[in-house]
Amino acid sequence: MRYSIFSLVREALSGHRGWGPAWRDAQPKPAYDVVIVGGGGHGLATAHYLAKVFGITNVAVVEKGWIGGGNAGRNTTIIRSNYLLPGNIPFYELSMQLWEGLEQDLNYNAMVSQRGVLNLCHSDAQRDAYERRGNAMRLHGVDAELLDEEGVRRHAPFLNFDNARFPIKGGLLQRRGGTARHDAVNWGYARAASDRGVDIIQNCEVTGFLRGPDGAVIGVETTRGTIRAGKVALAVAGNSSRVAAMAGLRLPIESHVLQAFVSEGLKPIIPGVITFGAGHFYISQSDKGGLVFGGDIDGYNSYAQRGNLPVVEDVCEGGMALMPMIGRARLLRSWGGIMDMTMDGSPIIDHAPVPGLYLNAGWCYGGFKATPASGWCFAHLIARDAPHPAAAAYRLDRFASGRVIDEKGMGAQANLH
Amino acid sequence: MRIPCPYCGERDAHEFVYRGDAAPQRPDGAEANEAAFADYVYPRANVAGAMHEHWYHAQGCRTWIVVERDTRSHAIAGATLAREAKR
Amino acid sequence: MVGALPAAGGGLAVSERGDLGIATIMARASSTAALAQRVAERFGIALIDGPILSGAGAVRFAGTGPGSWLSFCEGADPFWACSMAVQLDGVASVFDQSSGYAVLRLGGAEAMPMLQSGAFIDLHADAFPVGAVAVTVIAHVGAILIRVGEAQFDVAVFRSFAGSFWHWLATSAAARGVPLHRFSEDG
Amino acid sequence: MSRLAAGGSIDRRQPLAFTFDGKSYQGFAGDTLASALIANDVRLVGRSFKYHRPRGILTAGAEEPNALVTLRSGARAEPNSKATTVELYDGLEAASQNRWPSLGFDMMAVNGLLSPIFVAGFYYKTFMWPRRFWERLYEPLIRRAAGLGALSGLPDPDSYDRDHAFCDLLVIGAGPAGLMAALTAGRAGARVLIVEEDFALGGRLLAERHEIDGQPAADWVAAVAAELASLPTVRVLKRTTLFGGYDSCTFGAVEKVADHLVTPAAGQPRQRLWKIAAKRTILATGAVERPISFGGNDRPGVMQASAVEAYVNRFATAPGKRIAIFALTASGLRLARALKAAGIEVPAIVTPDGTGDGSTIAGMVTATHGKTLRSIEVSGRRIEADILAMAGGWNPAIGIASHLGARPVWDDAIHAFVLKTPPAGMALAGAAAGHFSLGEAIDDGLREAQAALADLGMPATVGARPATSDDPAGVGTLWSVPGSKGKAFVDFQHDVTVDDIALAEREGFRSVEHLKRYTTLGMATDQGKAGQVNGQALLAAATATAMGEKGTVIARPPDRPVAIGAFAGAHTAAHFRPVRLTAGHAWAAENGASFVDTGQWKRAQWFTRPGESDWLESVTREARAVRTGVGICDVSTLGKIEVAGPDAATLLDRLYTNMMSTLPVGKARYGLMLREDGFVFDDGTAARLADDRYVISTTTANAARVMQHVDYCRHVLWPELDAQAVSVTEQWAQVAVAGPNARVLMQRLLPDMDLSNEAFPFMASAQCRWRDGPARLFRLSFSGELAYEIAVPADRGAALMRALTEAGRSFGVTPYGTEALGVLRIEKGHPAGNELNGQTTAHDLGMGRMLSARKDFIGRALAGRAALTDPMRPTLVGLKPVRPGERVRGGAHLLPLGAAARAEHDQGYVTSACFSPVVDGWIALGLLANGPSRIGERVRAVSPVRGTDVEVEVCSPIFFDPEGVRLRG
Ligand SMILES: Cc1cc2nc3c(=O)[nH]c(=O)nc-3n(C[C@H](O)[C@H](O)[C@H](O)COP(=O)(O)OP(=O)(O)OC[C@H]3O[C@@H](n4cnc5c(N)ncnc54)[C@H](O)[C@@H]3O)c2cc1C
Ligand SMILES: NC(=O)c1ccc[n+]([C@@H]2O[C@H](COP(=O)([O-])OP(=O)(O)OC[C@H]3O[C@@H](n4cnc5c(N)ncnc54)[C@H](O)[C@@H]3O)[C@@H](O)[C@H]2O)c1
Ligand SMILES: Cc1cc2nc3c(=O)[nH]c(=O)nc-3n(C[C@H](O)[C@H](O)[C@H](O)COP(=O)(O)O)c2cc1C
Ligand SMILES: [Zn+2]
Repeated sequence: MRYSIFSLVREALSGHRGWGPAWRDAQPKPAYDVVIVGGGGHGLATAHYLAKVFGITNVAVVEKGWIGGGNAGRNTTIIRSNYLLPGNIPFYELSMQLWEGLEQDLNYNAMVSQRGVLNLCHSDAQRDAYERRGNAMRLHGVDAELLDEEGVRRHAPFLNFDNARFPIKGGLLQRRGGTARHDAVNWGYARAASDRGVDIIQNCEVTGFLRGPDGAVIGVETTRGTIRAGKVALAVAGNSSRVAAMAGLRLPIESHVLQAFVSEGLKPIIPGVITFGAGHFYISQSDKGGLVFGGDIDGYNSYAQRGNLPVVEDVCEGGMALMPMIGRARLLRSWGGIMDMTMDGSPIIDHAPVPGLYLNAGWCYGGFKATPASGWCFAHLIARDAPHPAAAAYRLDRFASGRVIDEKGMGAQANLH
Repeated sequence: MRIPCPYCGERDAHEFVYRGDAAPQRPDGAEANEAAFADYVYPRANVAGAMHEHWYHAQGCRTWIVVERDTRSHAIAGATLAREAKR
Repeated sequence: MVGALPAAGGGLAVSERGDLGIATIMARASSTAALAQRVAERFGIALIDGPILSGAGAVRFAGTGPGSWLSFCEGADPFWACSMAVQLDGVASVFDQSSGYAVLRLGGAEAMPMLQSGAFIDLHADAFPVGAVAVTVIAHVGAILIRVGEAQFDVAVFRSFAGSFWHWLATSAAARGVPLHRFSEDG
Repeated sequence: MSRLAAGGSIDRRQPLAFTFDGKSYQGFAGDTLASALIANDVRLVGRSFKYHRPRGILTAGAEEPNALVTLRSGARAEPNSKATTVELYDGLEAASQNRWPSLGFDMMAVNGLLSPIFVAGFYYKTFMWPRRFWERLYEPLIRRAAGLGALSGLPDPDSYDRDHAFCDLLVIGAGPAGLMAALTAGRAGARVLIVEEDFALGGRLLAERHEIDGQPAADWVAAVAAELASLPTVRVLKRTTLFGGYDSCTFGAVEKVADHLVTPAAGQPRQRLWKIAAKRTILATGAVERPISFGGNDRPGVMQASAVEAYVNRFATAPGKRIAIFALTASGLRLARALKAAGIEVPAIVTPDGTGDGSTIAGMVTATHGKTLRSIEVSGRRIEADILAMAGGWNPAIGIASHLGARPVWDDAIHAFVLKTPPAGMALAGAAAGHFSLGEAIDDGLREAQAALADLGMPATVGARPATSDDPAGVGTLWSVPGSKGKAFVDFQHDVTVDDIALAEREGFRSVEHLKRYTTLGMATDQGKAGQVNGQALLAAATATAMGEKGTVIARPPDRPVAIGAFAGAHTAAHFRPVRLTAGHAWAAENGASFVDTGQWKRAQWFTRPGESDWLESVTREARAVRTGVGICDVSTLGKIEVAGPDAATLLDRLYTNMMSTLPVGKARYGLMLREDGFVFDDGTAARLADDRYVISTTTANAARVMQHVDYCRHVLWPELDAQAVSVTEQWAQVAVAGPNARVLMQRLLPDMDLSNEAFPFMASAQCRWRDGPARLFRLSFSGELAYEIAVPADRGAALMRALTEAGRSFGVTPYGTEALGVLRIEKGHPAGNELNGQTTAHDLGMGRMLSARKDFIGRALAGRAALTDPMRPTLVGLKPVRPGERVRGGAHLLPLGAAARAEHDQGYVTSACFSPVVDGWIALGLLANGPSRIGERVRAVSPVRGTDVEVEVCSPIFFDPEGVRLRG
């Protein structure tokens, strides 16, 4: 059933008995044209665009748990395209444009909220770096504004301007940036893909690959049996290394934990997204009223989906330094997600070095905003066997060749990106 | 998380700087080529399970140590000084 | 030796130690035993390779890392580290740090609880007895703690951090309602 | 007033005045805000999140979903405070929230009329058209309606403290189980820490009437408290909530130090964060009573039976005059006895199967009536009651034990989730373990403490097990009442109803996690403690799955909401991070310096002289003074590492791209370090002090990372090298003395040294004496002038600055800051932080020749990759505006003339720019594709974010004295 205010009112009159499942909970078939491993945002978006844009509908998304239970369901929901390097900007801008039409495309309100993303700077050198970045964005046709201290004051008067350890000198504002309701993104993609015939198979963990005589991947072994596939596409985020290892691959990836935090519900007080350049802290407020915030990764390899107290303190210190008005707001819940941190901090969308296998990985802490473009470009790669131009830089061999996309300039150490 | 520094005793993990997998060995610098170095620098086993890894006790004895830790549970089996582990 | 502190009156007595020669001593490769022997010869001190204080006289060695010590000398002249290097020639590298640290002595019944509130290491006398040394961090400031008495600690912080460390000390004392008595070295 | 004449653990001699919504009331010491409100007959205390339904007090603990108030006012306002956990104090001020204009009459309650539309997840289905209306209309409306209380928007005026604790045994919760455990371990001499969030010890013993050793339980509690206080190894922390379990048996707790005072005393923190490392832990956090889902179960007056029991027994209040009971467990009957003992009428005890005493009604409550409760309906029959006590069964409080990932399992015997496999080192005791009787709690405490002692190798002294009046608690289940009239709530705060659960199931949200996220069940401030299991059970029933199979959601820290300020402690505002000051800081401040943050350091940025109107004027004067006279600059913040030992030279050869082993003693050399991936890591100088000793410098920003890197090489890569290294950054204050008059000045300072060009040429270094102390002298030049750097022990740093000023007074020695330093280095084309940004290669910086081919070094192999030496990479050049006076800025991008300002024409960017006094104009350094071969070409420096577009000429990055005559002079 199409979602609209009319269908909602109609259903209200009949006790909402007419709604069916948002997506079909499918049983695995013996074979598909494409099997997508991972029912996160990227896997589901890939399925949607494969079906919608490339007409490939004999597709399964296999998810080991429940869809959206990975990072797609635990991120801080920031969307932006304020990147620096030419390998990144067009891709994230494509994503931003897809966000801007997502709800109409999916007929699902993902609450894409373009209330601005402001990155604060605290020194002249940082301001120069933001000017470089803002200019790179503008040259790519992306919106960016450089704010001076006054401009920041107008945007967020509650910040600590007067007795800050690292005084605020200005900021880079992307007004089109903002947030989106993460769960709705997952469910919306699942529903749209399912409507076009994609099978969404939950509680189905891939445990191995089926190999053809030439070594090519021709299917997957799962906890719910063998599934053959013309092509197998990995979109398993924090588990990329584990799954790729089943195909004998070693990736330039480490799995790290990033924590996130939400406060009790509060009346609106924070406009858009604010990131504190000198501390490890960023914040936005959810539609429900919770302050959603986070900071740096814990820093050690982990598959445990939870972090430790020092980072909680570090993040809250940053928060209090930046906006001492949140001292009496209470932290309601903290959690962790396992991210696939690459050696240059940028993602990989490429053929795996094994025929039949496609790789979408390395999203670090920034892959939520990438969800639409990642799905779009990955679908393009799978359908056409050629990279989408916006994602052409995300090659796996860039590490060996040195054509890395290192936004932070931290080099080949995953936890520094 | 508490890390048993072989010198200092048990310390909170925030005193340490993490580097990662201790398994990759730097190729012989005089001999090895680009490919060997690229293989040393970029790919990682990224083990889900027990792993030997390098930590630096930056806010303590300023020593690099090798910690055996399970990446799924964070349970730590032990630690040695890196320079001794090498020998 | 620093003279006895004025009675702390249940509070916290803090004095700054000024006349110290300080040097980092690092044993040369496989020379820890030889270094210990040299130290025994020259200073009559049984040098221990561990986080404890060796020596009780004017010169002391605080273990700060494997094969590495921070050596303190009371009333040292400005070239003390050079003479130390000569004494230990061939068995250790010696680096002058006399100016690198601010060393505070904390005394009084509140000294231990106060430091405990800052350091996530166990300072209970059973775990951290007199003579124990720990290199750790307090309020984001690296600190070397030495228990010099039941209720007396020396705390060395890098000199550039001294102001911030003082701030922590003062606010934490206030938070505990502990009167802070500050003494300069010469009374 | 509904205060009972006698009983309770309140102190009637200590009346306390408080206000709620501006109205004055009185309670007693020992009250919570909730008990005091009840004593004052306040029934309506809050509004629900979505439908703004009137709500009363439901519980007597941290699981309270309804009675949320804003405590205090102004900057101290604390939204969403649970009235049930707020300790009453004199002068307490509280206000209801999420209502307008008043609690009694809330306009937003129209949401309730729209509730047929506002079902779970309705917003996903609408508000999509027209697209632009989301940010403009729908979202602002939704946001305004959502949220509960409001922050004041003012900085938190209070302070927060931290502390650390180590113990053999940590006991969480001081009910009978916890007290027994602490006592047992304490008596054996173990270091015990027991934390209790309440201001009183005893747990449910405060609320229930039991006997221990033939005495009222309260007496036992008092005796145990006294004994614990007397045991030297036991520490009792009251008002301390343990909120999280973390790795390696560490825990976080927060102590409310001054929350029971109007304002903290001077210096006193409001709260204190405890970090605890425990060898063993006993979780004795009790259990939380479940509500029952029937029509109108959220009406003010419907309460948990355990809460009614607490209000009557502990707080000596009568929540109502006629209290009906709807019970699935035996605790309902115990409550009836308590009520009758207190002289309160019990019009009905309702149980589904009629079990109980003779007066019990077999049946179910299907509806409630009244603005606040007036009557209930049981099987069509109305019964007058102003309170309905629900006893729906118990959920063990196991959240903390689940923080490390252990998953609760369903126990069919007690109809609750329990933790069968707690984390290593932890045991559960009492109601938390699913053992609901007092006898079991005592047994558990004793047994688990003894087990912990045995584990730790400590002999347990065998104390007697106190005798208890045991009351094995039956448990029943009833997840929803069939035939209910009106909304039956599962999650009270978030207004999740029985129907919402059914809808979610219908729409395919069939995992408990999907259910949670779709309906927001369990996502409110009580984190589902009150009603979540009921919702999960309804889902299990709807999908015909066993509870055990459906499971429950993950519990996460904090177990109870904790103020963000408490996590930040004292590290707020100006004290967020330590400040590092150089030895010359005070001197610089006296001389008019403005300071800039460089990492944690404060550095003098420029020195304002009287009459100077802006920073540029000061900086230009300083830079000019260096070129024409002499300037002094504090460079102490650069990292300094001393490397010594027989293999020091070998180590440095591997660290730097160029040769350091060939450096003669008494010389210094510029050096470049790469990362192993071939990109530039850091630069600096190495000076050889002796055959086996060097001192190297690093950039300020990278000092710690380089030290760590040097140690990595020594400990991990090449432990066979006999080289020692240590940071001496703090030991030496270092000052650059630069300008044509530098030699004269230095000669005055060091009269005994031969500073002639022959004796001490460019790049010489020496260990020397200044004022009878050690000093180090280097002939280094960042400015391009004849220059020295002199280092003295930091405690003489200020004296050195003064001595230099004094000695140079006659020829106008000028202190200069980082800004002038920047001008001088840009004029000379020296790369600094903006160029050494981790993205550049030696080739990019024009230093390709510094990569030695004669040895291995870190980064050698990968620096040779084609991609890193590609001539089309942006490479360092100088840039000069074509039109005099035009300003070029850092961050502008470089494009060919005439090309549109679009990305495909982007050829690089400006890294650093300044006003150059010697050029008398703005100059810049930039990275330009194929730069060195484009000298003389004109390009555009475009900054769309500033709206500037400047034509610049590409030139050599060295703007001044390209032959380096001056620095060798
Ligand atoms: C705390 C946190 C905050 C973040 N904040 C932001 C942000 O603000 N903005 C932003 O852009 N990004 C953010 N991110 C990053 C973003 O969430 C991720 O990059 C992105 O969600 C990853 O892609 P995904 O959605 O497909 O991943 P996931 O949702 O993790 O999808 C991967 C799926 O694969 C499944 N899977 C794994 N192994 C198997 C197997 N063997 N068989 C079958 N299925 C398998 C997993 O169960 C999972 O559901 C954040 C991440 C975290 C953890
Ligand atoms: N009759 C019944 O049906 C029934 C059911 C359950 C419990 N009970 C009674 O409850 C008691 C059980 O004893 P018990 O000791 O297991 O539990 P308890 O409820 O008496 O004590 C638990 C204590 O832990 C504290 N606590 C909980 N979480 C905390 C946290 N995170 N940090 C700090 N403190 C925390 C609580 O404030 C409480 O004081 C017995 O008296 C028993 O009769 C009865
Ligand atoms: C943007 C966002 C907002 C959230 N808001 C809430 C909230 O209001 N209440 C809540 O209990 N949890 C909230 N959560 C956290 C979830 O409950 C949950 O912890 C998170 O999705 C990770 O899942 P897990 O804890 O089950 O592993 C939020 C999460 C996100 C990503
Ligand atoms: Zn250590």
